Amino acid sequence: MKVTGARELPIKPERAWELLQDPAVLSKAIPGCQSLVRIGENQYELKLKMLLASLSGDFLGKVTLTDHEAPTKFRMIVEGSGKIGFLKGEGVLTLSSILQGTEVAYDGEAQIGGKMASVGQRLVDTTAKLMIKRFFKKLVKQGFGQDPDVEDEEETDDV
Amino acid sequence: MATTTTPTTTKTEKYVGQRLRRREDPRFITGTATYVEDIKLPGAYYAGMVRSPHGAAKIRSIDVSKALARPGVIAVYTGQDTKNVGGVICGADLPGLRKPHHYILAVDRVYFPGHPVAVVVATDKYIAADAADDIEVDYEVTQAVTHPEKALAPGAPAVHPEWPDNTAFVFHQVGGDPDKAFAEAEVIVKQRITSQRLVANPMETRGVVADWRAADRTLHIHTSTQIPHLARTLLSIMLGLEENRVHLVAPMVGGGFGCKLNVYAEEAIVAFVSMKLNKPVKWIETRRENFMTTIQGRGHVDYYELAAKKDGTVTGIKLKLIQDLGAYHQLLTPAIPTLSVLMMPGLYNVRNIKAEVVGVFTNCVPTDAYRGAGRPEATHGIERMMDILAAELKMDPAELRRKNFVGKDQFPFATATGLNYDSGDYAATLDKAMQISDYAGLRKQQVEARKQGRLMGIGLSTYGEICAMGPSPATPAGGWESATVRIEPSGKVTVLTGISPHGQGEETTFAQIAADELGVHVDDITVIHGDTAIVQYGIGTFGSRGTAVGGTAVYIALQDLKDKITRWGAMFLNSEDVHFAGGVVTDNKTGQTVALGTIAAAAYRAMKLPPGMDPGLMATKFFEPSNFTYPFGAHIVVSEIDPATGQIEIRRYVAVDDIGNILNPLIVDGQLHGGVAQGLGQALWENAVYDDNGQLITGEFMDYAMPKASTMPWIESAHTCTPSPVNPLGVKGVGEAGTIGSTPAMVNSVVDALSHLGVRHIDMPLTPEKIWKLVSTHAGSQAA
Amino acid sequence: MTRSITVTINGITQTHEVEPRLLLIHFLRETLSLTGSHVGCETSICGTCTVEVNGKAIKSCSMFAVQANGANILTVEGLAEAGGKLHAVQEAFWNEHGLQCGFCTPGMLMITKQIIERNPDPTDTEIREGLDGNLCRCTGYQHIVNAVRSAAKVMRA
Amino acid sequence: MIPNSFEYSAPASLSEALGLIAAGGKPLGGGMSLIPMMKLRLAAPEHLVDIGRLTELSYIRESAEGIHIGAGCTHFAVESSALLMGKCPLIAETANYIGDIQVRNMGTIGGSVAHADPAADYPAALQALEATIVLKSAKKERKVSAAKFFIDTFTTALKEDEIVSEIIVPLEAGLTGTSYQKFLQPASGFAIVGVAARARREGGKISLIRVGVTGLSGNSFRATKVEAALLGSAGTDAEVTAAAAHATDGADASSDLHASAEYRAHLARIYTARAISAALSRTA
Repeated sequence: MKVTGARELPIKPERAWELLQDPAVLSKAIPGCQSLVRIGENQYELKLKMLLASLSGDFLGKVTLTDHEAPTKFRMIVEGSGKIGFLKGEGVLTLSSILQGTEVAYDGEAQIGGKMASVGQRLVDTTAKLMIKRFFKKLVKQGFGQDPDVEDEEETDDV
Repeated sequence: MATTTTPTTTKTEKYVGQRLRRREDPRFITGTATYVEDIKLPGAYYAGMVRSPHGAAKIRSIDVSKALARPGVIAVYTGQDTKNVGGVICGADLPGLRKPHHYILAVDRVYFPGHPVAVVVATDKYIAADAADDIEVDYEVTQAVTHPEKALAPGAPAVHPEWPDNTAFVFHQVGGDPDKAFAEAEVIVKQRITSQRLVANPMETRGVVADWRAADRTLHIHTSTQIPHLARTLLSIMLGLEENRVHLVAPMVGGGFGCKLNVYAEEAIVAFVSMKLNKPVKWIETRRENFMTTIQGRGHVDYYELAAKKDGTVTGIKLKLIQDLGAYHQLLTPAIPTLSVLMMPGLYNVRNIKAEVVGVFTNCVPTDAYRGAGRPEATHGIERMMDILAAELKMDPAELRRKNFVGKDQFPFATATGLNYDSGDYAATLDKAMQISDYAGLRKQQVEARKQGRLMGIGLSTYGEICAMGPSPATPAGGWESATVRIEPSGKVTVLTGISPHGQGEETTFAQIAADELGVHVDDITVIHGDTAIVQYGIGTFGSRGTAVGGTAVYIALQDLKDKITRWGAMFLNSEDVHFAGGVVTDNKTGQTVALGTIAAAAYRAMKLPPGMDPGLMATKFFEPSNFTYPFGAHIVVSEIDPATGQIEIRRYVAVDDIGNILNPLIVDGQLHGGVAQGLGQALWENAVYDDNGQLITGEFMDYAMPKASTMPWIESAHTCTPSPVNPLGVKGVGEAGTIGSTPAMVNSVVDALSHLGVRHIDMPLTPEKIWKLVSTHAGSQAA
Repeated sequence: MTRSITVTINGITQTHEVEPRLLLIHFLRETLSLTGSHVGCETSICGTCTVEVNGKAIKSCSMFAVQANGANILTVEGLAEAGGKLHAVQEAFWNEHGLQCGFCTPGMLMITKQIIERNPDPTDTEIREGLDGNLCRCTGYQHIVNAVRSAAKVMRA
Repeated sequence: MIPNSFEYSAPASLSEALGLIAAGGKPLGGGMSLIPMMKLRLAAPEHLVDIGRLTELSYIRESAEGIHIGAGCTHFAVESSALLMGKCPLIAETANYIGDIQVRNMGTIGGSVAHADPAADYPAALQALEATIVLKSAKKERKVSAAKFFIDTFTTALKEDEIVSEIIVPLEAGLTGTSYQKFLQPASGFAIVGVAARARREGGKISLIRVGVTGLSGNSFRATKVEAALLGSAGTDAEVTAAAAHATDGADASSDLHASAEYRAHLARIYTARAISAALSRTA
């Protein structure tokens, strides 16, 4: 499935690039990431616990950053497999400077397989979009030195 | 001589032809029918399969240690343990056919998603499920290929590395002089027509209970199958057992539709486990497993060409048929598309045909017989092409068909594909369907509707089919059928049939036949099937053969028996001038009678025997049909499309079917309705979709749309009757008719609704989105 | 860890120890050997497992046995009267040939009873919508619709 | 087919339940979303707290504030409630579109709302009704508007220790007309799109218009641009169609096997128009 889109980040492109290359930052930005351990040049072993409402699954896989054209373009590959199936997301991220900070455009493919694929078709698209949203949100928070795991106290209380 | 017995009820009214409610139903409506999953054997273990999540991968290693450590787990076996068990058997053959060895558990590679790689055995199914999750398989994933045309493209991944072109066979058939027909054609129309993969989806999935009794060296198997005897033969070969030491039972079977006309790896795996452990073992397929690992139907990409004269006379048909076989051959896989070729001309007198069938391996579960098996695809092809030709010639599609029909005085009719159509009056069914639907009135309505901007379609199919499978030379495992009729000492009657009904109602229809022939009450007849230890060898239920072949076997066994009864009666009445009717033998001169019950008692008591007669009253007959039968019909679908959404509404469904004589109209209606539902399912909703990475993405009822009560139209059903000369019952078979006739009628209706916009063809399923896109892109291009 | 549950099934009250994860359908089929209700899928679509819990038709594959603690359950085995007299819905399915392979039938009977109890004179459209939680692969539903209509008529009388 | 093992509690009271949930238990309502996921082992909660049995959560009653629907009410209870049919028919009509009889007999409004499936039916109605969702934890109770409750795919304002305890829908004056229109996914019966509309006309002009959309994207939403376009208009077919074109403004339409993003968006516009027209036809 195609995954394309763009997000505006309120940080400068150099900073965004830095954050996107930093495994410590990535480990806190990738939704559900339990650990990210370097296994080679720009390659990390990924332990993921995906949690989405009642759905949960542990995945073991890797994150690869490649085809760097610093500081504007690189390819990110996230793959993992577990009991509920396997997933792979691969895409090129292009950073450009805009008035508000940085625009990160992404263009890639997401695949799922195994049990998730045969029962969760209708949710792949919305879930992928949700994960991307969460990823950038957590990335930006780190750019501002905030704890990405602390949820915003959104004004949801009407009383 | 003993003459005092309980008199058997006699009856003169005919049962055949009556809408008799089914005699087998009480067990189903009270929840007491026994299906495989209902069989509980003391001490039985439960097996669970570990399956590949990948379409194509090498197996690097399998770690079973965690599963074995789990309390309640008895054993785990992998492909290394079972590799000496015989492979899954393909019964079909074609010249040059490539047959991959189909291990019952994958050994070093997996070839389709769901491919079993290990079996866990536990004390109950909950533990088996836990243990299956414990098993770690390390795969090296390779690129899968799931579409047959992509598999044929140069550089495509090889499903079986030994055959890089992914081609299992190429089959040619030519009749007449097609090249000349096309060279001389005044009109040629061409179309690529696909027939998507479908999942048979009987409501009962597959299941096996195997019980190896070491002391008796006998394997007892209950399995959900349409072919108990063939399954026993094939399993005994796979397991290396003597056939007479395998006792196989098809208990109540919750639907088959062709997908249980097979012998699967799991049946052998479960038997293997039982033999290893000396314990009964049960395995019940989940729906998810059923989607992934039970054979699927259809899977065609067809390239059609029709040659015709300007007056509409069709002179030639060319077909290139690309069959998606899946990763292996199941029992009949490669034979199915050859049935499509036989069916190519449909009901039309076309003398020149040319077909090329390419069987292609893909990383999908094998295709095989699914309701209609090859014939729905062919019928869809020719019926679509007739509409395309009609549009090209600006002829009414009904007129074009009528012009090309084989005439009713041309039977028996030898087709260009080598068949010999038995009997028919094709124009009569079309006339009747047109009359019931008020075809002329509908066409007027359509003109009005178009003026209002509404999209109304009238679609018809005049279909034919090849049924009553079939003469043995044309059927891979033999096409005869067997029956034993036994009159018990009490005069009650037991019928043992070699077919294996699983919803078709032969416990009723065969009792109707027997009751009429013997002149006894239908409740005096018991029909038994499915148990290889009780019933003589038989072939099974598929290919619309149950009544036409199996029923005929019963009928001829009854004739044999009637002869014996008459001879007994003659002895009793001390007369040679006697006849048997209405349950009694009557002396034609004196009018004296002797009842069947009296004769039966005497036949077993055997104080005195008629000359040359053995004791007992039983006959076993094997019926070998001389030909297939060829039912046909005309279906008309009136549809209306919501131009804003592409949603299709079926306004009317008219089906006129000629299936020869009808034994029980109630049961026949039910068969037709069910067939139509499956045919509409293909036309409108059902689709087994594999993505390019080898994943089946419509793997549950959540995404694979089945016909539902609210989506099915009311079916207006009627008949014409041209009895088949092939069997003495004059029946043709009804199991597949509805499925074959309905699909093209539905598609033709929707294409017709859009034809004024220039739409000529739409591939199935006709999803609202597809229709909406066509309406949006063709809007404003209104032709007429 | 098992839990003790007490249920009344087809009029008989009984207590059993069950694992919390035991599905009601397996409790009925395996523990109680009431094998009339079937399993046809795992996604709550097919309805072959339909039984009544406290007068409501539910899919017993999508309920844990522990959730039924204290409940009154009716399965297909409890439809006919003790003397064997069939329920109107059973008779109707038999008369109208509302079944072929019979696998979906127990669920169909239970939902039919519910449809008619809630709407004694349903239209064909209401019948069809009422049946949408139950799949049948054999009949094309037409004879089932006839059966529901005919059972409703008998039950109204 | 077989779920993983878990611990099960059947608390006797809501406060006991909230205590167990605060300690990490996962609430189980009717189970219509959760149990199928557990059977496929896509979900494996360790501790289920059965709140489906609590009569405390099963009520439909009227107050000055609106109609209070206890979270434990089944969809059947909602669709067949005389009170709702009389004074808030939109929610009853919407409930009738959910799943099938068996699912409606078992599934609860609280469970469905908390689950926040992007294709669920209720959210469209709750958005159009400007309903209030009452959330309860062992510590406190708070109220959140539907607009703020539904955040994204399976993501809501619920905190880990909270449950949905009640839905409050408005008492509709007799002048209001409502309608829910749904385009069904043919296999699962989920909404490909579902649109709920609520309208009032006074002096020939639309004086109130609310439109809730579900299925189109990752979360339900109120189509405020459509509302703004129609407010004060006469609500002619042409006006409705023109306004409905804004139903997809700003929405990131989802795509799946059953409907591409383009088609889904198109359906959302068509169904928005249909829902509004139907609602208008029901205004006094």
